[in-house]
Amino acid sequence: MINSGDTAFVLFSAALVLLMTPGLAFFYGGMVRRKNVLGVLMQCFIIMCVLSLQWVLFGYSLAFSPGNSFIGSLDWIGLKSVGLEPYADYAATIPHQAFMIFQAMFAVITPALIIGAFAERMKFSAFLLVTILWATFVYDPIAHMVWGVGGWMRNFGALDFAGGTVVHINAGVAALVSAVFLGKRLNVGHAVPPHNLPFTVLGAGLLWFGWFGFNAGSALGANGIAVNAFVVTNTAAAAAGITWAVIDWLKNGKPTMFGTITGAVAGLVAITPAAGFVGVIPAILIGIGVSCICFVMVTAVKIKFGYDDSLDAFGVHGIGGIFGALATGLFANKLINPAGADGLFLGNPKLFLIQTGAVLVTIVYSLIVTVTIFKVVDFFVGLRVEEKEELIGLDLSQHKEAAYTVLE
Amino acid sequence: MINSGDTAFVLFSAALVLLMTPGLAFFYGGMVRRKNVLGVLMQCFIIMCVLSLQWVLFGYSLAFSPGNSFIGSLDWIGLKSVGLEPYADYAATIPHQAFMIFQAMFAVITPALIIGAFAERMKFSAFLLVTILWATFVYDPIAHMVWGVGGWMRNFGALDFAGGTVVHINAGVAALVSAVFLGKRLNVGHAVPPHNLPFTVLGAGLLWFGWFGFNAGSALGANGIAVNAFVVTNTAAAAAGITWAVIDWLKNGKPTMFGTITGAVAGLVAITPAAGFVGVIPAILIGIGVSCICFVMVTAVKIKFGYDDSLDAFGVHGIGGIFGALATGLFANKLINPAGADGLFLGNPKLFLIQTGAVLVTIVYSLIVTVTIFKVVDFFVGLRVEEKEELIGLDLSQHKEAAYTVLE
Amino acid sequence: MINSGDTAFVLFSAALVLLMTPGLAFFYGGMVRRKNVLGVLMQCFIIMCVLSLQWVLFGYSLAFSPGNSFIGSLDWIGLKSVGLEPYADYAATIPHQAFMIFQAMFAVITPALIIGAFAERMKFSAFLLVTILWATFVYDPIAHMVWGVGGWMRNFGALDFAGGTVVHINAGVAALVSAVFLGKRLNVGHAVPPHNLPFTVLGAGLLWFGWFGFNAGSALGANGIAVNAFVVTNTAAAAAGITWAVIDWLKNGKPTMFGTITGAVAGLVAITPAAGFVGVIPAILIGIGVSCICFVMVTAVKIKFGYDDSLDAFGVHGIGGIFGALATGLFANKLINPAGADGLFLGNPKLFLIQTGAVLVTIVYSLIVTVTIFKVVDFFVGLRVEEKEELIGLDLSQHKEAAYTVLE
Amino acid sequence: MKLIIAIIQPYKLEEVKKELYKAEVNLMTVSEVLGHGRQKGVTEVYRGVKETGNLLRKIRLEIAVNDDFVKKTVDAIISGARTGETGDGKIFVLDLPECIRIRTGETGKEAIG
Amino acid sequence: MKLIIAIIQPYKLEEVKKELYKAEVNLMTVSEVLGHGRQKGVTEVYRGVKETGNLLRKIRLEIAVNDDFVKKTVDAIISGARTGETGDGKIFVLDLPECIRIRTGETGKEAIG
Amino acid sequence: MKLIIAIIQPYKLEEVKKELYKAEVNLMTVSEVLGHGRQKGVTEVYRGVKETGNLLRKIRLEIAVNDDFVKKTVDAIISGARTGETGDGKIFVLDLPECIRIRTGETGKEAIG
Ligand SMILES: Nc1ncnc2c1ncn2[C@@H]1O[C@H](COP(=O)(O)OP(=O)(O)O)[C@@H](O)[C@H]1O
Ligand SMILES: Nc1ncnc2c1ncn2[C@@H]1O[C@H](COP(=O)(O)OP(=O)(O)O)[C@@H](O)[C@H]1O
Ligand SMILES: Nc1ncnc2c1ncn2[C@@H]1O[C@H](COP(=O)(O)OP(=O)(O)O)[C@@H](O)[C@H]1O
Repeated sequence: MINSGDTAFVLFSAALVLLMTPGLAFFYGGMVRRKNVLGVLMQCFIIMCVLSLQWVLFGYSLAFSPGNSFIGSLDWIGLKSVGLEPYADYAATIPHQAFMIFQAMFAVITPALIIGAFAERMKFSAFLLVTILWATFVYDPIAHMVWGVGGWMRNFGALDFAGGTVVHINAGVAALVSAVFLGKRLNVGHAVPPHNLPFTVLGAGLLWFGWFGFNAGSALGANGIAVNAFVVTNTAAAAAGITWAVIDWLKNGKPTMFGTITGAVAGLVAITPAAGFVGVIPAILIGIGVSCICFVMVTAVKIKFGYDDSLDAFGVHGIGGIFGALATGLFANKLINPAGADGLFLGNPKLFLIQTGAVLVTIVYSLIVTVTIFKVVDFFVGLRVEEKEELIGLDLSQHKEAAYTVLE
Repeated sequence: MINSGDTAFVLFSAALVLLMTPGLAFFYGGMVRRKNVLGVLMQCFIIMCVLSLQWVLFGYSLAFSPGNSFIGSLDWIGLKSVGLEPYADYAATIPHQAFMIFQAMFAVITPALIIGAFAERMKFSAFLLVTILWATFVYDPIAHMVWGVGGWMRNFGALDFAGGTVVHINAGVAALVSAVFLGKRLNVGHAVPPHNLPFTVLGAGLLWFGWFGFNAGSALGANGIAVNAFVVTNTAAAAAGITWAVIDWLKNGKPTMFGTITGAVAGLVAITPAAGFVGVIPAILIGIGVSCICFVMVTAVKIKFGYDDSLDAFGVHGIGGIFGALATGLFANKLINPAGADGLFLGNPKLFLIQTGAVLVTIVYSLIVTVTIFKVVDFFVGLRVEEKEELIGLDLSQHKEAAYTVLE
Repeated sequence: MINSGDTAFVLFSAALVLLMTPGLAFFYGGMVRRKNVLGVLMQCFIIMCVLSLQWVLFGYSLAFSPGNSFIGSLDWIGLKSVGLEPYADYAATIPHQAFMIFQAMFAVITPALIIGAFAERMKFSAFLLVTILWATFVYDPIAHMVWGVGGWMRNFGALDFAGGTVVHINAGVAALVSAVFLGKRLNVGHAVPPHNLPFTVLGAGLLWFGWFGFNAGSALGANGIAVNAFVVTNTAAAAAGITWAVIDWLKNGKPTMFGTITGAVAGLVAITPAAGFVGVIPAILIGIGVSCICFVMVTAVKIKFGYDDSLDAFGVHGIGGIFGALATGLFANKLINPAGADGLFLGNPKLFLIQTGAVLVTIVYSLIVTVTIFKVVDFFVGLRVEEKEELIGLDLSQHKEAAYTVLE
Repeated sequence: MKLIIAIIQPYKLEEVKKELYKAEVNLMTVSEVLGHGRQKGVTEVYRGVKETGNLLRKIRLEIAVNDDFVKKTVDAIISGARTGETGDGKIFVLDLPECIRIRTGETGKEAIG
Repeated sequence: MKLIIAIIQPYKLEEVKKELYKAEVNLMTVSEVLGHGRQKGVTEVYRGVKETGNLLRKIRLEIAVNDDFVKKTVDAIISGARTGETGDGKIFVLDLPECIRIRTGETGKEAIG
Repeated sequence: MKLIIAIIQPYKLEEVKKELYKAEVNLMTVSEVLGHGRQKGVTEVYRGVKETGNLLRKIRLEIAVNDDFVKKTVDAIISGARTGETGDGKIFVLDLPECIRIRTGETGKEAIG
């Protein structure tokens, strides 16, 4: 039976998650150099378009229609059989298409996250090909395995409330692959000052806001689990934001705006898989933990290994997602969500092992298929813009536009 | 009986539609030259204020109170009799004032759309007068004819789910009139580079987000029709965005950010009248079609005829609205919405004729009354700023403010 | 019994109120000089983090747990006993945590409002200390007295629908104290041109949008009161926006963008305590009145007395809040809300006296405790940055970051 | 050779450019500056408070020309920029002993045009 | 006549202007530039990583004066801009053979003030 | 002493700086300008309509040097900035009669470096 409260809830959650992609565009767009800002915005925006179509045409079918344990069937292409009645296996109180469109927004933002790693140097055509292939051969299958009816990780008992593995680890691993494949940007030292840090802050604000739709919406109804997810989402973001500020303060003498929002986003990432299974104290611990780890990743590990993850898509989303998925295995609590499981700290080491397994499988799968995709696209189109194009900037060289005028 | 889910849904939809006006302000504001950005923002913002008041004072009564078949009565001025009980002729499950405030947001954004046509050169006082007169003598009657109890187009069987005729054609025609009346801007060639394209992208993002409230909210309840409207809105925007990017790529060598968001907005416009009556495949076709047509309008027709529709309010909203209203006559499907009708492609040519009739009537009505209004205001106040004021820019000359400082 | 419509409504209202803090960050951030914009954004953002934690750890308990008539107990620290079942004394149809997180957003934005008064010159460490102490010793007790079970102002019959006293007067008084304590900024004349007025407009747009959550959400359910609050919120903002524009026009020759949004925000402030108790005509009067008074405050009184309330936190929020709280005593109407009371204009002078009493008590309490806090923090840490740091700007001196780059 | 620096009203840039093209002066470098001169600033209003900024937006042109082009250039600037009101700006003419075209390494007269 | 170009710390602009007014030098053109000098940049921190920018924000003043005003002007700039720390900036003095007021067409001494 | 003004392509700034450092020229002032030269602008496209801007972004360098550094400096700029395509820019060399270091009051040769 359709419940109007739940339907309103899921539709607005979908709207909020949609807004996260423009939010991400500004979060990332503010960070790059002025000559590349449209490059980033355009990649985010075109993903909104391309993936929205891919999803209704065949992506949703691949990910969610009952298929085998690895991938869905093609029975639902073009939304055939996906109507306005509930589909109880996913959500019994809202129209099936409401579930579908909520999931669409996840399919949109996940490849957009990867942009952070190859920003400022990737060819637009190559980017587009990679994105479509990646959505189809990485995102859709992983979504099916973790969330789809019959998916083996789902049956295996892995918990991923709102997309820690499917979204963040998945995208994070792809980000690392792309950074390695594309190589370093030209003329770039360790830190590239954001050309417009307020834009990045705006993006962070929109992400925080939208994340309520992402996590609470994943309860698929306006119920207690949704409320819990909402509360811990806010709490983890807050804890992680402060933590990064404090680390900055101790290590570099002052707390920074850029650090604080980086921390907050890391906290949002880490709580994502756990949001429906843990309470507020674990949320604080997860927030604190993820900022510490991500700080080390982006200030030390990245520099040590020398890959150029331009905007830390791997360092924040990949690592944050891994941390969150494992933390779910530690802190999950059946008192919060009877449909979940107890974690290690409640005496159930099995969940932690399952989570570790799910993380590893996702990493390995994403790694192998992403590498293949990059190899293929590199071979046929080439991944990187010409040196002169890169120096001039992607805005002019890839899109024949300038972001800002100089006079009046 | 008031349903809390539906009420929550309509209130948040109203909030989303309210946000579209600041969204539009940034969409338009980013496009103009730096010296005119406040001019645009101010016009959008003052419309939020003036029309919100006009609506509660008498606009809602003119548009929606039971009057004759052309216009409502004055029975509901000052919201007299418009209370917190449902008014079943409009929406049986939400307080009457919820319907009223949802509609208020439409009354606000419609005149704001017109701003795009006369941007960068209209006197603020003249603008204000035109706006108030236009809202009263064009918007309110058209809204009544199409949506009001007793309105003749409503009775005639014309379908306009969320405002294709009332909002977009209406505003688009007024836009064309204003562009012709005001004449060309000084020192302006074919393309004026946006002073801050990221602002325009931000605006487009907020518009896309808000449009869910606009279209899905028009179902006036969190039900299947709302879900359908939500899904096709997203789909049409996506299809239109890609289409424009592809045309740009083919014709001008590169896909552009500005083109992509223009396409997306055109798609949102075109799906508006159809959102409650068509499925996802027609939505894709509507998206593709509207981008093709609008591309031709803004790159060829406008230049050919030489009117200066500064930000393409007519070229995108007017044309997109006409296309969408006609497309509704082609694709409408009773399987989606039993309260609707079947379109030409489902064997019912009558609907297409009705839609064509409604479009023509709206165009003619809007044209005649808008021309009259412009003539009157021109006579009494003059429409255009002085040449020197225009060269200096509207920010300083009309508002004594500068948008940005140069030093610290 | 949990109602899904109400729960969806309150959760989204909470999300909207959360968004108000980034909105405020941009509203304020656009106003300051370019060298201080991150200073403002950072203060807003860190408050989102710190107060979110304070609230779940002990703030909510101090404010809302049943304690004595002045302050709550520590029974609910760490959200102990604050679960997913309704707590009927506050809201019978939503999970208790939903009420808690909705209130959390109020606790976040209130201290953020104060930032406007000491912007551009306060030490970050001192700011942080002041904020935490103020939230604990001013906000939490006042919230308890006005809204908490057993709170004496609540029992006394004072009406504060959505936070006129608790949020705006409270913060406004603290703002005045901080402006006086910190003294004037260096090298600053009467008016400091905003470095990025479009950012301020963006902030105003987000505030208006978020305020629907603030005021309508305070009905704690998707019901008639919520609809009424939504409608009058929009109306008062509109009336106040126009009023300021008109005053500007008459007094300074042109209506200004900055003035219009200042007015709109003043209107939103003033309607806050009244939103659940008055209808649309009083809302218009409140909007008109508050803009007149605030205009005088920021253009004459502030200059006369010579305190440097940088961004008019006191002049708009403090004065607007006082005006709104008193206006509630004038216009409140039991026909709108039977749980309220009739005001002076409906023949009940008692309510006006009660409101006046509540205002005075809030002012006195906030004044005394805020002064104490500033004295203590000044003694231990010092409030103001060094002269050279102030001249260089807070971005570089307090956060080692620049908001914008100059080249590419 | 001379280096001509002109400070003009921003809204006169288009006209000055037109006049310069007419005079066959096509090469120039333009930047945005703030000027403090005799012109009283426009009164701006921020939150109801008037502010008379004393640094006003101006455009700065830098044009290197051969000696026989100096007069033409100056006249073109004047005829494009003059309104007769204070704030129209100034033209400064400096000696330019050497000029080099980076692309070719040409110097002097050849390089300038 | 001379054209005086001064590069100063941005946060010293107000004081320099004050000193110049005292010296009765009221006309000037100001712009924002980036300077590379002996001054070591402030260390900025982005996402926890330190960055020592080597181009620092500076203000550039351009002031055309009659010969008898040169010393006054230079002294005024120095007394407004000096902190004694590296980064205080430089003053360059160029010969200015000609100066024209666009509004009136006046040249030379009359035009400059 | 000479004041060297160079207009270069923005994307060549890094290389020019490198070459200047090699030539031991470390002090300079940089700003963003728009240039109108022989170079045809990139064609930009806005809403499907092509626009060939005629004012292109350039970087302006201002470097004061002692006479014996002039050649070195010019050569360094050329070797960093040259691509051989139009738009590479120009170098202007002006006489610089006087230079003062604000911090110390030093003048002339001492002040410049
Ligand atoms: N002596 C000067 N040195 C530098 N710049 C000057 C000088 N005189 C004028 N300017 C520039 O020219 C602009 C216009 O000067 P102003 O005195 O306002 O107008 P007018 O030349 O018409 O009297 C000023 O804003 C300033 O930028
Ligand atoms: N030789 C020069 N040519 C051009 N600009 C210079 C030169 N020397 C200094 N500057 C400018 O002056 C600024 C201050 O110089 P710096 O060496 O840091 O300080 P100081 O003059 O106190 O030693 C530099 O950032 C640069 O903009
Ligand atoms: N005579 C000139 N006066 C001032 N600026 C000039 C002059 N000639 C060239 N420039 C500047 O140099 C830039 C490059 O010049 P351009 O003619 O495009 O290239 P090239 O020098 O390679 O032929 C121009 O954009 C302009 O900023």
